[in-house]
Amino acid sequence: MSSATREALPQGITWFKYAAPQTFFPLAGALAPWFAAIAVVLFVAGLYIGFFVAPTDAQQGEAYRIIFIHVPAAWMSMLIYLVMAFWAGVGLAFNTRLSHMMASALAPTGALFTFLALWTGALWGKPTWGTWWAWDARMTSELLLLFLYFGFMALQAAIDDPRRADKAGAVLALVGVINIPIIYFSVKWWNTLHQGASVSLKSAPTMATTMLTGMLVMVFACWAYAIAAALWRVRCIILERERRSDWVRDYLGAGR
Amino acid sequence: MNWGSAADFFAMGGYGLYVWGSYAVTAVCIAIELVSLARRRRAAGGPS
Amino acid sequence: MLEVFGLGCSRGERVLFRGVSFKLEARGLLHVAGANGSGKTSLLRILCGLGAADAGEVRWRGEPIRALRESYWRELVYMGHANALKDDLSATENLLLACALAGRAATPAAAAPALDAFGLAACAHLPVRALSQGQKRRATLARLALSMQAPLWILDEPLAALDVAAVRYLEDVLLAYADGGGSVIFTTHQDAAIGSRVPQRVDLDAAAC
Amino acid sequence: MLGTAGVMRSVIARDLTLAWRRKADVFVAVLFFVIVASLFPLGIGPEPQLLRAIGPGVVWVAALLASMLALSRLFAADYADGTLEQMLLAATPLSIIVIAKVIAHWIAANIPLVLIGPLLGLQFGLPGDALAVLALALALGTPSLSLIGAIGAALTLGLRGGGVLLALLVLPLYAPVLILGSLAVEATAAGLAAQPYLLLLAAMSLAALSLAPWAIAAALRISHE
Repeated sequence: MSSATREALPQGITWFKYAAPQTFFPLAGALAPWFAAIAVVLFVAGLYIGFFVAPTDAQQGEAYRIIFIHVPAAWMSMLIYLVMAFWAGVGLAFNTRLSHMMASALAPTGALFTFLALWTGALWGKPTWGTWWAWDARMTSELLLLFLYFGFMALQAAIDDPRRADKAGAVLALVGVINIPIIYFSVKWWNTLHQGASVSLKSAPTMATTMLTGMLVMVFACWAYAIAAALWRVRCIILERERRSDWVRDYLGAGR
Repeated sequence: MNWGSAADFFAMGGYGLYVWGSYAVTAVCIAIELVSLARRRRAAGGPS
Repeated sequence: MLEVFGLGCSRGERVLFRGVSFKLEARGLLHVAGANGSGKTSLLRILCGLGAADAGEVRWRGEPIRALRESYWRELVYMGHANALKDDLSATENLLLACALAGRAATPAAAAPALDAFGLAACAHLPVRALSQGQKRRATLARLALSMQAPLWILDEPLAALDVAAVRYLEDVLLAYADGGGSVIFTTHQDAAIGSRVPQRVDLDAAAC
Repeated sequence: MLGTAGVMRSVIARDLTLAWRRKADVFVAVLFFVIVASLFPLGIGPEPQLLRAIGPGVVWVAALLASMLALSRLFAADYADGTLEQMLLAATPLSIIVIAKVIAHWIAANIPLVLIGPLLGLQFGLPGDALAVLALALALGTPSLSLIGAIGAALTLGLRGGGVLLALLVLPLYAPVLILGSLAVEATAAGLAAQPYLLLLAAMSLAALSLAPWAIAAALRISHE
């Protein structure tokens, strides 16, 4: 944060204090294990409900149990891109490096969930329609979202200067987030016009309550996991970026 | 409890390959991410 | 009037300079000195609003240039190391475009004397790629003749690749411009005296760390 | 004082003069378009029924790729010789200059594709009205290709491996234009109305015209920091 902006801010706002990587680093270190613990607990609970409490589905038999990971992964892939774009916007608006670091920290986890959504979608599609890839509207948008994630990560990897990489990635993330609804709707029209509405991955057969709770628990589990992973990764990014600074040297020296 | 025996559980009504395929890959991916994070943390924290 | 407070800049992990402050009044000449790689070009780019500084602020007529943007750039002429010339266009076409970008309408008739003054009368209509390095530099500098009313010139190595006659002529232009109320910031490796005047000086080697 | 229109006019004139003096680049992009479109029948076979079915999609994909290849001419040369830096320091807002440059690039790079497109449509046996809609769809769709592509070009300025990286950044964002453009032509070939798709293409190009210049200008400033 350039000194000029800090003076310009009224002293009342102290949460800007956490915008400095140095003060956020220990906070992230403290929070991450908690979120990881919550994730483990929720995963176990969600899987238990999904496999042992939720009944067998009338039409799809046992294959539908894939939704307990497919739907959360799909939602997370979308949510993480939105959060990434939010941090990118904040980073550009307030010129805070930490927000950019947060966006870069989220990207790999978002790409991971997008890949999982595609993988589990294909494995779910095979028993229900007989083909691994049925060019369903949601799956096709998910594939394009995966390309957007790879584009963001590839752009940041291609730029050496961290400051430029942050800002360039941020612009791309914002352009991407504006295009996601456009991509989704054009793929939806494309799907319905070509194949008619017959083949579309319905989110799930009429959901028994236990199925729904199982899925929601899994969503929160993925959510907690994503936060933990992002916080750990942002700590790595902070250490890599601030390697020269004294506080990192002391921390590494002491924390050996 | 839905499953008579462990065998039923793994057979998953004949869809075992797909259901366990999904969950196994999920577990593997999460493990890969955690390992890469740990390795990156060690590299970042190593001799600067 | 340009004011600079505590400018700091780093390239990657190498800190180039810190705490650079100075004031440049109208009619002022400022020589930015420093060894190669001391950040002279980075400082000039920050002063233009192209580069981003780690710390400090640049104010033009009391307003931070970050806020002024176009109204600051309208009053600024910046010349970097690179000759901002398109090889496929002629010296005249390049000059007319430079004036258009600066918001001043210029006609070929107005461009001709500027190019003549810099000894390019004969090759004004040749594509620039046919010119020598010295001629290209003079084609870039010809723009100065048409920017006499811009209050601030920031020139990176203006005297490089010029022959003796061109150097003397450029010094006369700078002196005439300064006397007319303009202020100039420049870098050079030759001696910094412009004609008889000894310019203000900012030494980046001293500000390095 | 030269108004914004005057500056835009001189930037467009400058870029078109440069494109005119480097005509070879324009032909290369058009030839690429023709070659890519002509390869598909070799791979798929000459069976007219099948070619008519894939025609619109193939021509559109080839047009997309040709348009993307031309993007490198937009900023790269100006970045190399320092003229782009002067544009960042111009008296007129950078987004205005960027719009002028994209208009000039659209005229020099994409209009040839719009003219050649129907010719390639003939190769795929598309009927007359489908060819007319193809040209119209290309004309309405290529502005957003240029605008979105310009964002990618500005972001990847001066990066090694910029070409492939540009494709990775930009092609997913081209998907809606590709979908609607092909649908418009297929609808006409099937005797249905193509108007809704053409209107959507036009709407996307207008939206891109209003939003993209900000992003392009921001990306250019970031690349010069």
